[in-house]
Amino acid sequence: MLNFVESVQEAVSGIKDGSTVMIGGFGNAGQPFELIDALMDCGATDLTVVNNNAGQGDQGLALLIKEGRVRKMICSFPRQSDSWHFDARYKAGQIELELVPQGNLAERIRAAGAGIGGFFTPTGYGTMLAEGKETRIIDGRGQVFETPIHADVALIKALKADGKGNLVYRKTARNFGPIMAAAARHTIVQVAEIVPTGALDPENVVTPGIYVNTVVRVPAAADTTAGSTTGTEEKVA
Amino acid sequence: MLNFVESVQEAVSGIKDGSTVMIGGFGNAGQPFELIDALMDCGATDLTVVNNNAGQGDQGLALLIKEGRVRKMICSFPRQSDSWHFDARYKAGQIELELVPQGNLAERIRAAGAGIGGFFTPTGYGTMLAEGKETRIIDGRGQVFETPIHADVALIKALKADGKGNLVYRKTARNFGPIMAAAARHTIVQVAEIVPTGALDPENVVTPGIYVNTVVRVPAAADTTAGSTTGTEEKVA
Amino acid sequence: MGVMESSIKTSEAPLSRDDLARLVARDIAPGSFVNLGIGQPTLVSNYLTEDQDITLHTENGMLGMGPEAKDDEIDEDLINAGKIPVTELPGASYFHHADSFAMMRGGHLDICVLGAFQVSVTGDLANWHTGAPGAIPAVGGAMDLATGAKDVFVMMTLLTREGASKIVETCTYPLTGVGCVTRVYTDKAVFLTGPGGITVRETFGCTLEELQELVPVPLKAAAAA
Amino acid sequence: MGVMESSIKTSEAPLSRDDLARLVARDIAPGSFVNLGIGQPTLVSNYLTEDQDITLHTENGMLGMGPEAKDDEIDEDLINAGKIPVTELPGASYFHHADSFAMMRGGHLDICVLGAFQVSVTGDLANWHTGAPGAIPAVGGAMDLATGAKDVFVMMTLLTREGASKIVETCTYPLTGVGCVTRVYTDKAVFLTGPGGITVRETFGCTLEELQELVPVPLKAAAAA
Repeated sequence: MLNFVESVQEAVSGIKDGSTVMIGGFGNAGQPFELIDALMDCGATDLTVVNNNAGQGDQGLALLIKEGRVRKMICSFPRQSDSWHFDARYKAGQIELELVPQGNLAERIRAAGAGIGGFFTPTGYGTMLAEGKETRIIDGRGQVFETPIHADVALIKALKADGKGNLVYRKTARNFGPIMAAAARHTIVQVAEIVPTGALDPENVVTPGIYVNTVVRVPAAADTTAGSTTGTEEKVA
Repeated sequence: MLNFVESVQEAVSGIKDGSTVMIGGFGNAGQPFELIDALMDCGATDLTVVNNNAGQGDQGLALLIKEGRVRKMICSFPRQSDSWHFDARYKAGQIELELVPQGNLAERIRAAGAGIGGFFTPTGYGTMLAEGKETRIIDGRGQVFETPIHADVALIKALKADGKGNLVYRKTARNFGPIMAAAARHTIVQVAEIVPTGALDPENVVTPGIYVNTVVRVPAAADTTAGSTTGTEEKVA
Repeated sequence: MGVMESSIKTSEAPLSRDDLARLVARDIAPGSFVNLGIGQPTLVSNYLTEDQDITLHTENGMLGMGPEAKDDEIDEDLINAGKIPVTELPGASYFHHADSFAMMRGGHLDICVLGAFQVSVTGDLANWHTGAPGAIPAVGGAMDLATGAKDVFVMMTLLTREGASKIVETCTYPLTGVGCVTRVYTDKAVFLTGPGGITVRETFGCTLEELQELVPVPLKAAAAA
Repeated sequence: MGVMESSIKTSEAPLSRDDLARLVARDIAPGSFVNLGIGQPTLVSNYLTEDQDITLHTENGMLGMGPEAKDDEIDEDLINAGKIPVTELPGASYFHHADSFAMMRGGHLDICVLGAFQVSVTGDLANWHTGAPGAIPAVGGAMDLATGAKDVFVMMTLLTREGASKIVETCTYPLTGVGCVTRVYTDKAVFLTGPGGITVRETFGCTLEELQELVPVPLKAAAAA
């Protein structure tokens, strides 16, 4: 069921200890900062987090890791110049890391949403990231068996939602949003704007409302992430 | 390489005997009728055709089958009230049929475009359509191993192309177009309209031009398939 | 069991196709995402109310399908899985075939309603192929719907024209899916399938004992909700 | 071989990073779809000409990427895989991560240009991880690009700071992909990999014999095109 809530606190209030949480975003684009902050405040711990990275600087996911709330990271690119909180926890053996090539991460998330039990891919074949995994030669190419990544909750950011929960995104902020929305049992979306049902062109909906459970409006901080020059067109309802 | 041609005859002229040809469309929606007629006229034979159906009435794919040009059909729903040409060839043992559940058809086509070597799906498990196929139990569910369907050529129909070959579709005519475009080595598209590069909003492109090789304009017969009330929005370039 | 059986008889006569469609419609929870199969299940859409706010999916690539198109609403680019021209409701969305079937196969539809030749005591479904020699098979999206939806409702007459029960111990027709059916709506009764076998939620125009005489698998009344 | 080697020496000095980027850019066929990796490969974009009509892909979800954004062009929703603000060209398109990587993994990109720690004589690539004890690994899209693109070009200095050849018999660093590299552009030479081993297309500031002294795998001059 779809519901619209008034605050990010309310949006994340159902997240339980031990949950697997997907968090959208690549760089700052599409990162649901306010939802991550609310997850920080709500106290849920022992989390498995799925994100492309493992937190940067002293904010968002990095803080969750610093505070010891993340048991395991599933990601493709944890090490960055400012990933010091992850680095410290990792070197201390206090956080588990499942390192996944970025395309396998995306395809495994997509597989979860699409009901695929597993798939073979050439990516990673013959590398240490395929160690211990089933492999086979298909059409002359070595391939690795990869399994879906499901989640209890997804936290994502979109540009607009309509009354049915249909979503559109903005530029490269789309990134993991659509596939995480489909892979999680409960998808929580922060949007810059909520528009009336009928205001999004059905041809241009990127995430159909069937994949959305909770919507909360978080106005953009400035004019940088939303505004009159958005790339999505609207019909008058 | 992308090229724009003046006629459907020119568009299909490179299709060789023995090719695997994907043909888009579900019902009349999205069927590239003019491209199929041109394929009929160009004489290519011994074809393997991938389509949801196996021809209807006395037109298009049905005529190709009638004339004995199709060696094998890969489809989900061959039998219809007016599929008499397929029925006759099939009963005479003159055409091979690979019957595929519709979702497996779509996912196998998608897998080809996405470089997936094969996948497990619960669809078809325990049925005669899984006979002879590898199966395994994943997370307690029986699943069947399915392989990608590649093609030499795809014939599809879209609403508009821009100068880069980016495509938008119209309503349920979208159906197989995007996934066939990605699965074929050479994708031929008939569009109602060619618009300047920059006239399609980058947020709303459905098939990026990377998947398109040949574009031919075939004006819509009447106002039923294109016109001023289309569902796709345009920016002024 | 006498008391139980009278308590589950909710009409004096077997249900018409329309009455059955109305019953199925009533049983669909508000806000559900639903796929209605071709044929008898399509009737259900006539009885969904606006209050229910049901979103209909059609597997050729659309959510938010409206009623059948009439006259100048007809648009050959807007059809349902049965290739019938339909309409679009506010809040609709279009997507390609792989995305549409991913939606079905990924378990996102709450309910699909399908016709059937046979349903077994363990919820196996046979609805795509008679298996007759020489018959040309055609499967479409039946197997994807049967294995993908959270709940699979079957709508059918209980008996064949020859009077044989379509609820069977083991399907003799080729299977569509294994153990996938959760409810069976028929003109004579509503059956629930589950780990404990088949239970009867209500009967129409017959008692549970009369129903048992028609059906070759053990029936019991469902526990009251 | 004396004649061959002088014929492939095309500059008197080793190439600068910019000269090398210019050379790679010149070698990209018109109309190609290209992904430029983070670091040195990014320089290539400075030398692509409008006539070439190259479309750049960035794996976070875009085709038709334009130059780095400056000043008021900067938009935090429009970045490349290196998280640098970029711009959008006419004819661009956006897509989600699974669609973007499907494009890479499905063999649709004509060329990707990557940096490397090592390339082996059979075209194995090592570019993601030093394998040093305690190093935190990070792979990103490197393996997808290496196995997915039709042609994988490597751009690197031929020698490490310590003077060791990065073209090796067998990679000692953890692999990114097996047998995937088709060309290696270095400051001292352009190498082509193939079933017959490594051939040298041209040298910069050294003869083939001088090059051979630096590289521990057998080199021969490529047949003239």
